[in-house]
Amino acid sequence: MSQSNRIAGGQIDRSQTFRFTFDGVPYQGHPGDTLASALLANGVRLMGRSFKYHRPRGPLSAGSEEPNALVHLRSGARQEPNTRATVAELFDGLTATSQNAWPSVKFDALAINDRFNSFFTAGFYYKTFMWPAAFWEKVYEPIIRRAAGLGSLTRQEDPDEYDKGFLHCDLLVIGAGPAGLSAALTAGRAGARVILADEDFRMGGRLNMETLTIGDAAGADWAAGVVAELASLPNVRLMPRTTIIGAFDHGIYGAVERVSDHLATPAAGKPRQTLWRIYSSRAILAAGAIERPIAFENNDRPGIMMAGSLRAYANRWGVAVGDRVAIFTNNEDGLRTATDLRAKGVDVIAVIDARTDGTLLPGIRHLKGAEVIDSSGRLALKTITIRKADGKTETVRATALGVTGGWNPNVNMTSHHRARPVWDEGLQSFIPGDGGPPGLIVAGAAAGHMSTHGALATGQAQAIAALELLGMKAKADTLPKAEDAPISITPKWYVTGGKGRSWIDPQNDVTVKDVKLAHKENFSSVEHLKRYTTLGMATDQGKTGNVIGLAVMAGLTGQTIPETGTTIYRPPYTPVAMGTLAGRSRGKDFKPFRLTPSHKWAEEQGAVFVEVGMWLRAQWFPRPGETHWRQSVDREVLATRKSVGICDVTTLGKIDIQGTDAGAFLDRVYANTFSTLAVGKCRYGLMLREDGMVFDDGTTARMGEAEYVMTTTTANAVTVFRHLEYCRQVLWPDMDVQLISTTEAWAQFSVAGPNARKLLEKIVDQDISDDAFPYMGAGEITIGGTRGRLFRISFSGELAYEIAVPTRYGDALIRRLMEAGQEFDAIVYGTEALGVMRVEKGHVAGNELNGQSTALNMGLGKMVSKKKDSIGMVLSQREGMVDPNGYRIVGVKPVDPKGQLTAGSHFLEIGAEPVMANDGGWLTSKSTRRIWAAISP
Amino acid sequence: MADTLHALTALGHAAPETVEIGPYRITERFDVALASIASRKGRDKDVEKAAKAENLPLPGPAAAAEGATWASFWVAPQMWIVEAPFASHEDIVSHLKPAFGDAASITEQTDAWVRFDLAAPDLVPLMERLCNVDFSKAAAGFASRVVVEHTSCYLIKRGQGEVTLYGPRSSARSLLHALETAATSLL
Amino acid sequence: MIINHPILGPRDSQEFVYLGDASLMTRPDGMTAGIEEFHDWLYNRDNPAGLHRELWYHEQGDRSWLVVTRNTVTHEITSVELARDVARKMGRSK
Amino acid sequence: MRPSVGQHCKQVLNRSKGGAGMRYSGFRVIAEALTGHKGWKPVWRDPAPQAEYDYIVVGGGGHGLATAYYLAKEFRQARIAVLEKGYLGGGSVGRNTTIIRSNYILDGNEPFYEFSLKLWEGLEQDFNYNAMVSQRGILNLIHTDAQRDAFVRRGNAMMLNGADATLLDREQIRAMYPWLNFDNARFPIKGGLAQKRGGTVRHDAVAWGYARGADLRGVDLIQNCEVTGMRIENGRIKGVETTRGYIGAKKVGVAVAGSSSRVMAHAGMRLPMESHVLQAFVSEGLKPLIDGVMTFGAGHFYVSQSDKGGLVFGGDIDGYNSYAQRGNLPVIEDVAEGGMALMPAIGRARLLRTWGGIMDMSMDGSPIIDRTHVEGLYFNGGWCYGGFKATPASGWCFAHLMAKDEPHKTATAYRFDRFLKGLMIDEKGQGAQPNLH
Repeated sequence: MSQSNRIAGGQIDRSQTFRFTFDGVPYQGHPGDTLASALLANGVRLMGRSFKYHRPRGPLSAGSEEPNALVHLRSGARQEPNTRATVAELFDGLTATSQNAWPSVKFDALAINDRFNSFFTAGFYYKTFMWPAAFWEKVYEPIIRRAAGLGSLTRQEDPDEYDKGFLHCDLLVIGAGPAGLSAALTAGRAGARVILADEDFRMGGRLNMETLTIGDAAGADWAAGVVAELASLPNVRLMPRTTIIGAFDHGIYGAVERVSDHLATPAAGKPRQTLWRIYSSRAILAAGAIERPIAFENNDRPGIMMAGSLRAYANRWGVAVGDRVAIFTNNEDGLRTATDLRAKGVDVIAVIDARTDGTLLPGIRHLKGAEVIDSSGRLALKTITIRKADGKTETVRATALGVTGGWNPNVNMTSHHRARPVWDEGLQSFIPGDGGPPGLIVAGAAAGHMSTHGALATGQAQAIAALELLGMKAKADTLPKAEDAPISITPKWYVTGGKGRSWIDPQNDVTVKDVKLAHKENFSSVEHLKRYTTLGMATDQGKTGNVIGLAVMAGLTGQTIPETGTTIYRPPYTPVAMGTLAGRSRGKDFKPFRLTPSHKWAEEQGAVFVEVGMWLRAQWFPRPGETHWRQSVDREVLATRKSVGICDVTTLGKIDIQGTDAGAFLDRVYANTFSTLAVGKCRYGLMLREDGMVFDDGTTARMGEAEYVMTTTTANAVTVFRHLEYCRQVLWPDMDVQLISTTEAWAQFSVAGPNARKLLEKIVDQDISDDAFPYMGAGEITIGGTRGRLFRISFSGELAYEIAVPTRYGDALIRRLMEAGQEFDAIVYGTEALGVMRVEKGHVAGNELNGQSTALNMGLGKMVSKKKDSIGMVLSQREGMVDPNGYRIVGVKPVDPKGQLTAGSHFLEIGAEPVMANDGGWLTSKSTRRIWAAISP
Repeated sequence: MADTLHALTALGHAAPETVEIGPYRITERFDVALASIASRKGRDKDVEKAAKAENLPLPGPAAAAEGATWASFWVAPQMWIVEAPFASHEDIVSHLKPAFGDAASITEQTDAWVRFDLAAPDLVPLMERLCNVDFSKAAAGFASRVVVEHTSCYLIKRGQGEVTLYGPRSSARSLLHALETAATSLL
Repeated sequence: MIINHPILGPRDSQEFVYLGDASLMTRPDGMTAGIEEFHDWLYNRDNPAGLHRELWYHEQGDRSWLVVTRNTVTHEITSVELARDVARKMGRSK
Repeated sequence: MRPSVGQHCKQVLNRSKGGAGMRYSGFRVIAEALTGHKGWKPVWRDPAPQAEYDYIVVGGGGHGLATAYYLAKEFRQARIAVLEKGYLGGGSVGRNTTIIRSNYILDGNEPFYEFSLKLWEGLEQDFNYNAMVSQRGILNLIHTDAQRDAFVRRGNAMMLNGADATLLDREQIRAMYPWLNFDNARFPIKGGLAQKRGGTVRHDAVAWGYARGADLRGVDLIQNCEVTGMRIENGRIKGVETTRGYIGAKKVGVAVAGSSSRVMAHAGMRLPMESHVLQAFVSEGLKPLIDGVMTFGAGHFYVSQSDKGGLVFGGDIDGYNSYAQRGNLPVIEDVAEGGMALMPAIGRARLLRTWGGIMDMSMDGSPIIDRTHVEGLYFNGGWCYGGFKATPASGWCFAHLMAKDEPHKTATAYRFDRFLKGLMIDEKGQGAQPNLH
């Protein structure tokens, strides 16, 4: 059967045919189709199953508010669960499969749940499955979890790329229906920088789905004309296939552009989707309105859909959903569907009109004061039962039923800052209230102006108003003629009487009965109603059904709908792929790499690298024959102790501190004193946080009267710099101190071991004998004429230096050092050996500098000078922090060196019961021969 | 005296690289010496005078300026980074110190940064994807700190089709990778 | 959020690092003030629901510390000043 | 501490004052189903406030309701009211990511959270409500050696406090979740610390279960009743001014989380606390993918999967003071980046909804359960974003403090004056900066 339900007309390109499959069955469609329109054109109404009762489901709508027609789009690693067929753009070769059904969507075993629906009422699970306690995890929950969810992920890595970007504009127009087009045109012609975004792949909104005329053109053609003019304006950016997902603070909007979703696969290098952050001075929400149903028994069968959608499928896509169509309406708009369908030759068997007033449609069976009370058809609609004004019921054959209970202005985004919409009695709908996102104004149906003229007029007016606030003048061109029909609606939320179930939230299977039960159990506040029944928590977030639930609850409590209140919409407007939100920050690109100056050389040596923050550092350098890291590390340690070892320590933070107050400044930020440090010398410094805990440590050298170079730990380089800026700008704003980071400017190597000096003497041009360059000396030197710096400091050995050159010479320097070191069997060592040696030398590092230790804990209490004010000095003296019984970080030698201890081990007396009361402290870090531990006395 | 040390570019080669992707050209620059100049407290006037004498431009906030030998861009209140030809000014601080004396704090920055010059007929689409700057609206000579794929850079707009990007030297490869990926996505 | 930097104009708050209540600027003098005074200064907060003066650091920018006056209920920002200027106005010096 | 089911049934039936009392069971559900669900009663009454109570608990969130429940049930107190400015369970208990665990490292914390976990284990039978306490385990991933050292120390501390902890290596984790990013990670997974008794709980049901249990025991749960002032005479609390009039009380306990500073200001107190927004996220419903709870150790991302199939996940707080109950895009992106770095297979899963809650971020990341300078006025807060798991113990310990005027043995460290004395309980070692905890 090929497109049995395709009828004339529509905005599809019949000259081209797309082939696609659903559940393995091949079908045909055309460019311009959605998956839903193409399936309906092929007579397929059943597309999925509901969440709880596994009831058959077909499209309820023709848009992104769709709760029912959810499928797996594509297959393999690109399988996309819960994809709304109503917005999935058809492409040649598309494959889709139904979800939440086994073995098949036509016969679904779990439909058994539907038989037992009277047990599975709202919140039934809160009242049972409690005995015996252990059974929840073991028995009940596994069963529930197996049934959980709708679509599934394949667990394969998403092969597509995602991109991100930033856009800036004067005016963002959200939605390209008549109101949005009118607004964009007005602002565009005025020269404003405009972005017009619409989630659809064809701009025009409802104009593409109606037979309305604007001026003397068909609505769709008028829209196409406006889009063409906007495209010609350099100051206007058109963004079709782009959903504004959220209104965030200060005019920042999130937008998802579906760059490649209409293709089988993205072109090479191209993203599947792009997340745009749009910075707009003003924004106009022209998102239109969303039609809502009327609940009646068994109103959830495939073939029953919104009347406006039935019309849309006929007008835009040339599809007659059924051959015998009925309409159930409580408002004038429902009649349009009947008229349009009949004009297209579709057999409209009846219009069931809940209203008693108004004129009758000529030539159509138009039943006033009537309602649909039931339907039949296992997998799709077969008959509907009508209760006429006189109370008599009649069952008629129908393959499609269009239902409309009126239209809800699409206020979604106006509540993203948690403003609540307000009730409009005339519309019988919520419209935007105050307190919406600042700078966002609303136009057209989204604001409750439901006619085409109202849309055009308010779109233009709001654009003029928005630009005026930006100091721009836009002029009001005369508007083309368009329908301006008044609203005629009689409130009708659900059909009363009968014992069956009337669906409100068709995806989560929330029915009128569930709302009644919630009320009975006093879950009457809207928030309790939502949370207890799961109303509006499905993938459509209740865009169509929520208001009916509120109306039912209002009826039960005797309150009005506005008194009953409403839950609010939260971002995103429609669900967003995780990949899109992550962009390029995944895999190895999750965070950038920082490479040390000796990285290239280390790679050549076959070094094993380790992540240290964003840095990659050599952890150890395996030599041929070494099979275990311990062998390499032990060799590196022993060789360094015996002769000389070299290590790249560039990652340590370096901060250049200059100014006439530099010394006084250091006295304030360090617990110990630096103003007394002689030029050409360096000193170990201890830095506290204001709460008295140890913040950081390192050596700082005085290079000149007013010039210091501070060293920080690798981990704290950024936070220390931030802290110093805070001190100089905020705490002591008149101190003459200037700061700049030089971490990356210098390649720095530690040269440690008894032969360190001998080695350096070979390459340094100056005299660095003990007298010329004593312990803790610091100064400028040259290496073969290249400027460098030498510091005689050590964290890891007896005689040790740190030597630095401009980073570009770092690679050459390590090669020079290794070459010169050959006669001393110099080795290079990595972070692991560095750690071993610093522990054995008795220096604290990361594991001890954990932000929980005081200077006293570390045995450095005496370093905190009381003679001067310094950050953290006062609060470091609190009783709990000077407690002599507090733990101490001490070096420990195991009695039995063969005994293996891991860092993090706690100490217990031999034979003592393993409880906290007997805790003797823990091992903070370990070396191969000696450990560093926190001991409670 | 041992012979001099040989330099390596931030990307780890003896000579700088140029990458061409469609209309986009990304050029690593290795021939520029950099230093920061921060005026000492209350010495703004002296710094201004010294700069004039050196014919070294010190532009206002968010701006870059170019002179005969010297160019510079603003990085913070009373602080600039100055650019000079590396060949003649490798020891850039020794050139600046005599001119500014104790009126300014001067620090060598040459190797703290990797410099990429981006060129294309129109860089707007690329910049939209790289950083949060209203590039098309910015005037030539606009200079700003920006973040490119988690990497903190300085951006200088030389013209609609010409941009200088200074990024942390240690992240040179990651930064280039980000630039290449963005450019490729625009082909 | 967007912070209107007094020197650089509107900048995305992503470029900034947040510290907290601007009352932290009134650090007592460690040579005269004792533990009690330091404790109250460092630990206790008004934490208002409404206007809040707070410290932001333009780390991915010009490294200025700013005092931002922001409504903690609406997130509206009504004033932005250089913290150094504010500190001097408060009489802080060396 | 954990009454047997039988013993508890009696309590419910005997001590039921609410009148709404009815016992839930599978049989009841079936019986009701067969008779058209006509018999269900309101889960709680809507009483008007009385003139005076012995105990007023301010705050109808998880902690407040649990406090009232245990005051009535365990400490046999009466004339208790809970005052809630909005609807019951509308605060963090109704908007968190539902995780329970007791994997803390410091002595001041671990015994308390282990006490809480033990209460979770008997909770549903205790209050006869299925809150779906599900101990499917929590796994903290390790990405660096330093992290491993810290987690080993933590795991040992947990075991010394009677909690369970298991150190897993990379391959053991690969066996659990082979589809995580093992082969192309920027920060490779090196192992993990698991607590098998950790897991998740249906958050709303916790509030409703405690509310129902408290109501059954005669506690007045008063909604839409905001405290606007406190009547304090010569250093003693007399009662509270509310939007529904003055209500007298012998003792008042405040458990209002993010609103702590606002409410305690009525007693002239400034708290060591800031209110920050934390966002939480849920994906569209998916077939089972993740069994337990998992946290990424190299970024801000933690995740579990609900019994409905949604991935429930979160990350870091936005980082600025806020009472707005909504956040901004950067954190949403940051969390998604962490998620994709760890689980490249969720790229095509869709984020369905984001929301925000107000976190009472304390100065050391740990809570306060203490008396105040006002006699009869007690405070419970500073839970940061970890309050949900603490709900039962917090309620129990606060009830203990209010009823006996002395702290429960597992909550002795949660004092106001720990900052003055330098006895902070700083799990993260971040110091006096709330947004870093």
